Amino acid sequence: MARDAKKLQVVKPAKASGKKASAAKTKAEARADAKPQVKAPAAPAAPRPQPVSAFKPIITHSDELPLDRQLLLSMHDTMVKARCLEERLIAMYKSGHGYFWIGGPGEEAFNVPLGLLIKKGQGPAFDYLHFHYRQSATLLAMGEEPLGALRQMKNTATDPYSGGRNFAGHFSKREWNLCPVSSPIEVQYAMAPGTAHVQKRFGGDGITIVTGGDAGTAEGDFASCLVWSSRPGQELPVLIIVTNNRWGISTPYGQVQGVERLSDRGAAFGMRTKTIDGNDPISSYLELKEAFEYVRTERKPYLVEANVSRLYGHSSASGANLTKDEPDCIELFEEKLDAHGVLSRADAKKVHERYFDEMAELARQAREEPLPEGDSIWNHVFFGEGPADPLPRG
Amino acid sequence: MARDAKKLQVVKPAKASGKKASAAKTKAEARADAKPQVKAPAAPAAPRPQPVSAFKPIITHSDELPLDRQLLLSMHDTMVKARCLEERLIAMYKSGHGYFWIGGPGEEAFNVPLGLLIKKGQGPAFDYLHFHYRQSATLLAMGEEPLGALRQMKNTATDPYSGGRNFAGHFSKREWNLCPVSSPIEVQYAMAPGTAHVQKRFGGDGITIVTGGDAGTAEGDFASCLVWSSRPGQELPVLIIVTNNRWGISTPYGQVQGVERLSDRGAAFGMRTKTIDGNDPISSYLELKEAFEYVRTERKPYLVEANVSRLYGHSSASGANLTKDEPDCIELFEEKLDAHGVLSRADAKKVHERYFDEMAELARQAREEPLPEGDSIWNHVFFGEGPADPLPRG
Amino acid sequence: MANMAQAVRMALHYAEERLGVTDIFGEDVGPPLGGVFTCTQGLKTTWNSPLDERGIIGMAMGIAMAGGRPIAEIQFCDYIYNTIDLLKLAGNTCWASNGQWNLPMVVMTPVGSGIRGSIYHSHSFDASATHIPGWKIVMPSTPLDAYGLMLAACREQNPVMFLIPKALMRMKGEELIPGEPGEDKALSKLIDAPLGDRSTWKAQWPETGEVDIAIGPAKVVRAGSQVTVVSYGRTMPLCRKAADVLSGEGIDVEVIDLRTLWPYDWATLKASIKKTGRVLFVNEDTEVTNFGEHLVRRTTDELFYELLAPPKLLAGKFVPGIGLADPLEAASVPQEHDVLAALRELASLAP
Amino acid sequence: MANMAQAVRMALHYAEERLGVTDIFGEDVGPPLGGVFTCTQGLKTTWNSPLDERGIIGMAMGIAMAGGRPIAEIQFCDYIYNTIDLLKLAGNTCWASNGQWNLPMVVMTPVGSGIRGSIYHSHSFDASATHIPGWKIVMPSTPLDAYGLMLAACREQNPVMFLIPKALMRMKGEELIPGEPGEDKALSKLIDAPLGDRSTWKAQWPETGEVDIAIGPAKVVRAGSQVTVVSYGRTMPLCRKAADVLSGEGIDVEVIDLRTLWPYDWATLKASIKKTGRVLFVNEDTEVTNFGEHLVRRTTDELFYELLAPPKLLAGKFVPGIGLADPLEAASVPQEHDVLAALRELASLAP
Ligand SMILES: Cc1ncc(C[n+]2csc(CCOP(=O)(O)OP(=O)(O)O)c2C)c(N)n1
Ligand SMILES: Cc1ncc(C[n+]2csc(CCOP(=O)(O)OP(=O)(O)O)c2C)c(N)n1
Ligand SMILES: [Mg+2]
Ligand SMILES: [Mg+2]
Repeated sequence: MARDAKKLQVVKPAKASGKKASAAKTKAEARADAKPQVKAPAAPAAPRPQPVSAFKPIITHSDELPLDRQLLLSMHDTMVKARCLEERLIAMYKSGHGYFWIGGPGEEAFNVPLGLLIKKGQGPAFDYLHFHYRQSATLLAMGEEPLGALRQMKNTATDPYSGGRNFAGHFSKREWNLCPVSSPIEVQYAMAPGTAHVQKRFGGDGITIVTGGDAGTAEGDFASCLVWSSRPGQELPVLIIVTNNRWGISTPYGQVQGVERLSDRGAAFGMRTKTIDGNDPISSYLELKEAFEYVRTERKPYLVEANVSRLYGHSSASGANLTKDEPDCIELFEEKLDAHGVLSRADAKKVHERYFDEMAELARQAREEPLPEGDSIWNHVFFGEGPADPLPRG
Repeated sequence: MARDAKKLQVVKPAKASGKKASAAKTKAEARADAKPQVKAPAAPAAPRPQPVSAFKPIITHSDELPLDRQLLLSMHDTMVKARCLEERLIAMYKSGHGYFWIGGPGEEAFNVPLGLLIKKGQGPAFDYLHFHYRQSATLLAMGEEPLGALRQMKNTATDPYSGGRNFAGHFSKREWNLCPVSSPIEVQYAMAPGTAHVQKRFGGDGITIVTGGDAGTAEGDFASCLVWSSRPGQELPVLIIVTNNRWGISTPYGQVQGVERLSDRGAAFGMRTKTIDGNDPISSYLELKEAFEYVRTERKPYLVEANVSRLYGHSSASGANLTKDEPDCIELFEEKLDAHGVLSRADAKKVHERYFDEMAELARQAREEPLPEGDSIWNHVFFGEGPADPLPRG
Repeated sequence: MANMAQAVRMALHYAEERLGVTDIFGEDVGPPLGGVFTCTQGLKTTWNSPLDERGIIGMAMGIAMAGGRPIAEIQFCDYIYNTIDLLKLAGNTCWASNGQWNLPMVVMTPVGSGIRGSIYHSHSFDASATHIPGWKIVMPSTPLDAYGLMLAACREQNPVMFLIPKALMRMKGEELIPGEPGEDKALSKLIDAPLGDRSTWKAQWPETGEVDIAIGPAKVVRAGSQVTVVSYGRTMPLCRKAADVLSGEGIDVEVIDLRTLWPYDWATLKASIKKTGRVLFVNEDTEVTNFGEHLVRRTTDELFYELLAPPKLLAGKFVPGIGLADPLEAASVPQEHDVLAALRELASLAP
Repeated sequence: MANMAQAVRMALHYAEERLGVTDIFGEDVGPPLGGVFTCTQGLKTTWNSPLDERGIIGMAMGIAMAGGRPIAEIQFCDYIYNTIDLLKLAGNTCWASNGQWNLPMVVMTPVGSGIRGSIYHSHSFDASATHIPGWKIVMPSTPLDAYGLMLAACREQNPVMFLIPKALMRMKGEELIPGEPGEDKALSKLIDAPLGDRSTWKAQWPETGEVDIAIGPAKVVRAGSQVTVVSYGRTMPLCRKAADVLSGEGIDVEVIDLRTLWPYDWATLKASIKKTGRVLFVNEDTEVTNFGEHLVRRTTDELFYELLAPPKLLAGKFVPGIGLADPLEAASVPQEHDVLAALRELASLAP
């Protein structure tokens, strides 16, 4: 995580703010900066956890923001980058350069801090990731190049996640323990205890992170995850996340579920739970940090519900048009950064412009790349075996 | 329910105690008796229910028992009757007059009160029953004849529940809204909201009752039942019951589930919940009565966990032998009835002897009856259509 | 002319009004969306369910047990596979209770490829469904059949699986549904929900009537003498087109739309195969343990000595999914040229 | 000689010790019971899971993703039907990720009738399993094959479905597993958990070795020249017995144990059918959309002109369940007399 934060600080914020000082930082200084000074009290290790967060929410209107300036800038930078990527994907869809869009515009304030806190790598020593389809911002925060997402949108053979086989936003990257994002809702919650089980036995501080939406918690798999993560003496190091945008396609959350706070679902299982403000990257970062530290060190589950926005509707199936009815976490954050003299409106605008151009250019590149061949359907039916049609063709 | 209680009082206790006085009761008197004088305070209609019962547990060691004498006697009578039935089924299995046994010896103190409180009949005006395979005592308390269970054990064509097709304890009786007991664990929790949904629209005071074991709550269907029963404005009149014997076949509850009190699973859904002593028929009756009244009148769900014993192991697969490690609710009850001068040891013994003989006689009858014919497999593939093999036989 | 989505909608309206349908529900089935394919817009008894397919099927079973008449939608059949145990239970409840209980319920779900749905919006369900006893299974390929079969399904005493080919959802019919206005725009004005705010919108239902379409009978879509092709769903129109093309080549193909997969109309198939001596079965489900293989088996069982050529199956390739990129989908499930090639070869085989 | 439960147990022990198996789990799989059929008694890595089949399959997938080697048991295949979506996902994970991820996991589950299991302890799973791409599917009919196929499954890079015929669980083999003591009681003393308290019991594992049994090859159990019968699982011994009876009647039957259902050994089947010109496929799954129908289709596809009689399938009747009463079970799934009758008829058909 330090590695990522450093990378982000040395490179992007320098570009973003254009300030020599920060650009000139030595690696050592940068690394130091990477450790944010948390102003809020650490979570008490309550014996029997309460359904509500024991962690006091950050008062973000205090004069001094509780996170390091470089981290704030890098988070803003990545949030904007992710937004520009998603908006480019939507533009590609609307101009016929892709068949279907689904993604995470509106969740950047939560997804970027999440990505920064992930221990990236392959194998049980690192974090296993069972994501859903709205997390391009998390991948970018982990250091992923945006080109792959654009290629997947155009379903080219070069799509690094599925080779043109799967929908946009369906990432998969084994070198980072990023398990394939599945279209079926909630199945990732049934698999997550499995990777966490191996990590529990392996030791170390690698954990499993699983994410999904609010509507999906109605599936039994969400409950299965709670059951399997909390077996007595076998509690698993899994960070169970629900991003609550209060929608399931066209269905308002309150119309179909009577659970006031989804994080309460964990209480009966004796696990630590909290509901946080996913529209505020600062509070998200600090709340997630506390949860990550608990799961990494205690090797026990933690259920975090994050309230987020859905800014372009459910998917291209519902038009993928910007809504003004929901708070835009980037607008809110820029307001705050400006008010606290961290980043001016003008400089923020530059960040948007830069990434707009960058994504447009990358999209042009992706659009030119070839599609997979029909015969390639026989590739990877079985791992470690060559392509083969099992039945002869007349 | 009054009808059943009356029946039980006028007939069985009279037989049981042999007291002229009670035997001579008029129907009117009997009906009056049927309404037990509840000594405990009624449940407060708390706006937001707590996970734990708001209903004070009955102090059963008080001098006066909080239920009408005739009701106590009739409950005891049916509990013994049910035990004798189950023990006869086991005897049949062990002597080769059946292939598989599973049933409810040890749950009589809970299952009999449950049966007495059910509103018996066909259609949404009456209670719908989604039971599991340990509830012969509930059926007997509802007034069912024991012969059917013995026939099912011998898988005779006369088996009224499945015509010799299904295992013992797999009851089904449409005239009483008793849905077929299914071997697959927990699916009844997925169906129960459906009958309750119709009843909610129908009005009246008919409710849905669903029962299952503790281990089964790990299945997603248990969570589905909680979700579907508590939709805002669509809360359903369903009494959700878990009989917790702390076993799933050979697996101790505490080894695989971290939920301290299973009733807590309902808390997040804003439903009323409690855990009760299923080994005490008096407390079971009063706790269930409160829950039934709440669901009937409020038309909202109630989750009740009852702690019960498993006296003959899981099933014939595990030997079906009596264990001394778990409390026997009938022994405990008879101690209490004797101590309070309601029923002497000697009279209790007579009840056991009478039902022992009765069940032995009925078993002899069932054993002689013919099995279904092979050709009958084609009956009832489709409702309302004659038997037909869809494929011609060479 | 109504398209299939509109036809289903009109049938559901008729069923609400006259056949006692009490609940039409599923994910996003109620207002404002009225279903991801608009099949349930403007109806009286629709409601949005939690996102829980097991809960949806369980709810339908419970409603049916309590005397209601539910129509449950699984948004895409790709998401029905965690409910197979419940579907099996629905199919054996009458049998297991020795005839006591029946479940008059309809499960409708969009199936198949053809909308660039990638791995999880392209599944077929006919193979899995036909392996579950106790269900009646229908799959229309025209709006009129969809209308008629839905009415029949809503009168049925047993569980009915109503499979809707996604690719044909927007295809207009050639035959009028009795009562529908002949002119497209007119129908759309009446029963298609407007874009934007729908809070005050109400559908204006045309007075549609009964049709003579039952669960069971197949339909000879085109009479022919040399080769029989039997299909259903998305591949049905491909077979018709292919037959037209081949008639130009002097190959006379009889085209049969099975419509009901179970219990299916063997008499009509048998008569046709006896006549032509050559049969091709076409569907798009993956081809191993495929319902078309049952039909091939039935054919060899009963007509082996009358066949002029081996009975053939053209179905989806046995791959784990249908890829998003066009070349992948085209290579995975039957296209018109595949049907043409298969029929040409079958016609050319010497007895 | 070991019975099948003991053979599986010895294979799992070998796999724990030498093939890197990390977790053998499922309902009642761990101590004290060691599985409802005793297949997992005395092993090192067994544990009891919550009663949640979806959780079990999900856990296995996760363990495999993280580099473990899980063997998950579904207590009876009758209870696997709410996990089909997960099984499909396991089967398409490699394909959907374009070859990045593989899931080396084994799911083992008892299948079939023959223990008076009534409606929910008699299901077959071969038809459903063979319709799921991305899995290898095996089904032994002898203890030695069970031992060898389990070793092969534990070396496999892809998901393997290991189907164990319940009815054969206690049947002793005719061939020794290398290293097992020849004398029954001896083996039982070593590896069968005692009745009563098992808290201090430890299995004494014999040093069993490798066998030359791979996923794929079928086995010609009995050479014959006039009729080919292909089967697997419970019905396999019935076919062997029938062949012996028929040899007395001058009918020479070749008996093939398929053993691996996917990918199956077509070469061996093809050679036999070419030789005899007559083939009967026997399994006990319900016969509509049945894997045997795929084999019939494959046969007509490739060998139509070499057949002397129609390829036949003998399978379970298409009824919603297998009833408890003996006459019901006997009428529902193939018995020895059914196999005899089917073979006699097939042999008698004039070309
Ligand atoms: C098992 C399953 N059922 C249905 C769908 C169709 N579907 C895709 S997204 C979605 C809504 C998901 O809502 P939520 O879980 O809140 O996540 P969100 O999209 O709001 O982030 C539905 C119903 C699916 N993909 N998988
Ligand atoms: C879905 C399913 N999985 C597994 C089984 C096998 N099985 C039968 S009873 C049982 C244990 C049930 O335990 P619990 O739910 O606590 O009920 P109890 O028998 O203890 O009353 C199991 C695993 C089953 N019948 N259904
Ligand atoms: Mg949502
Ligand atoms: Mg239990």
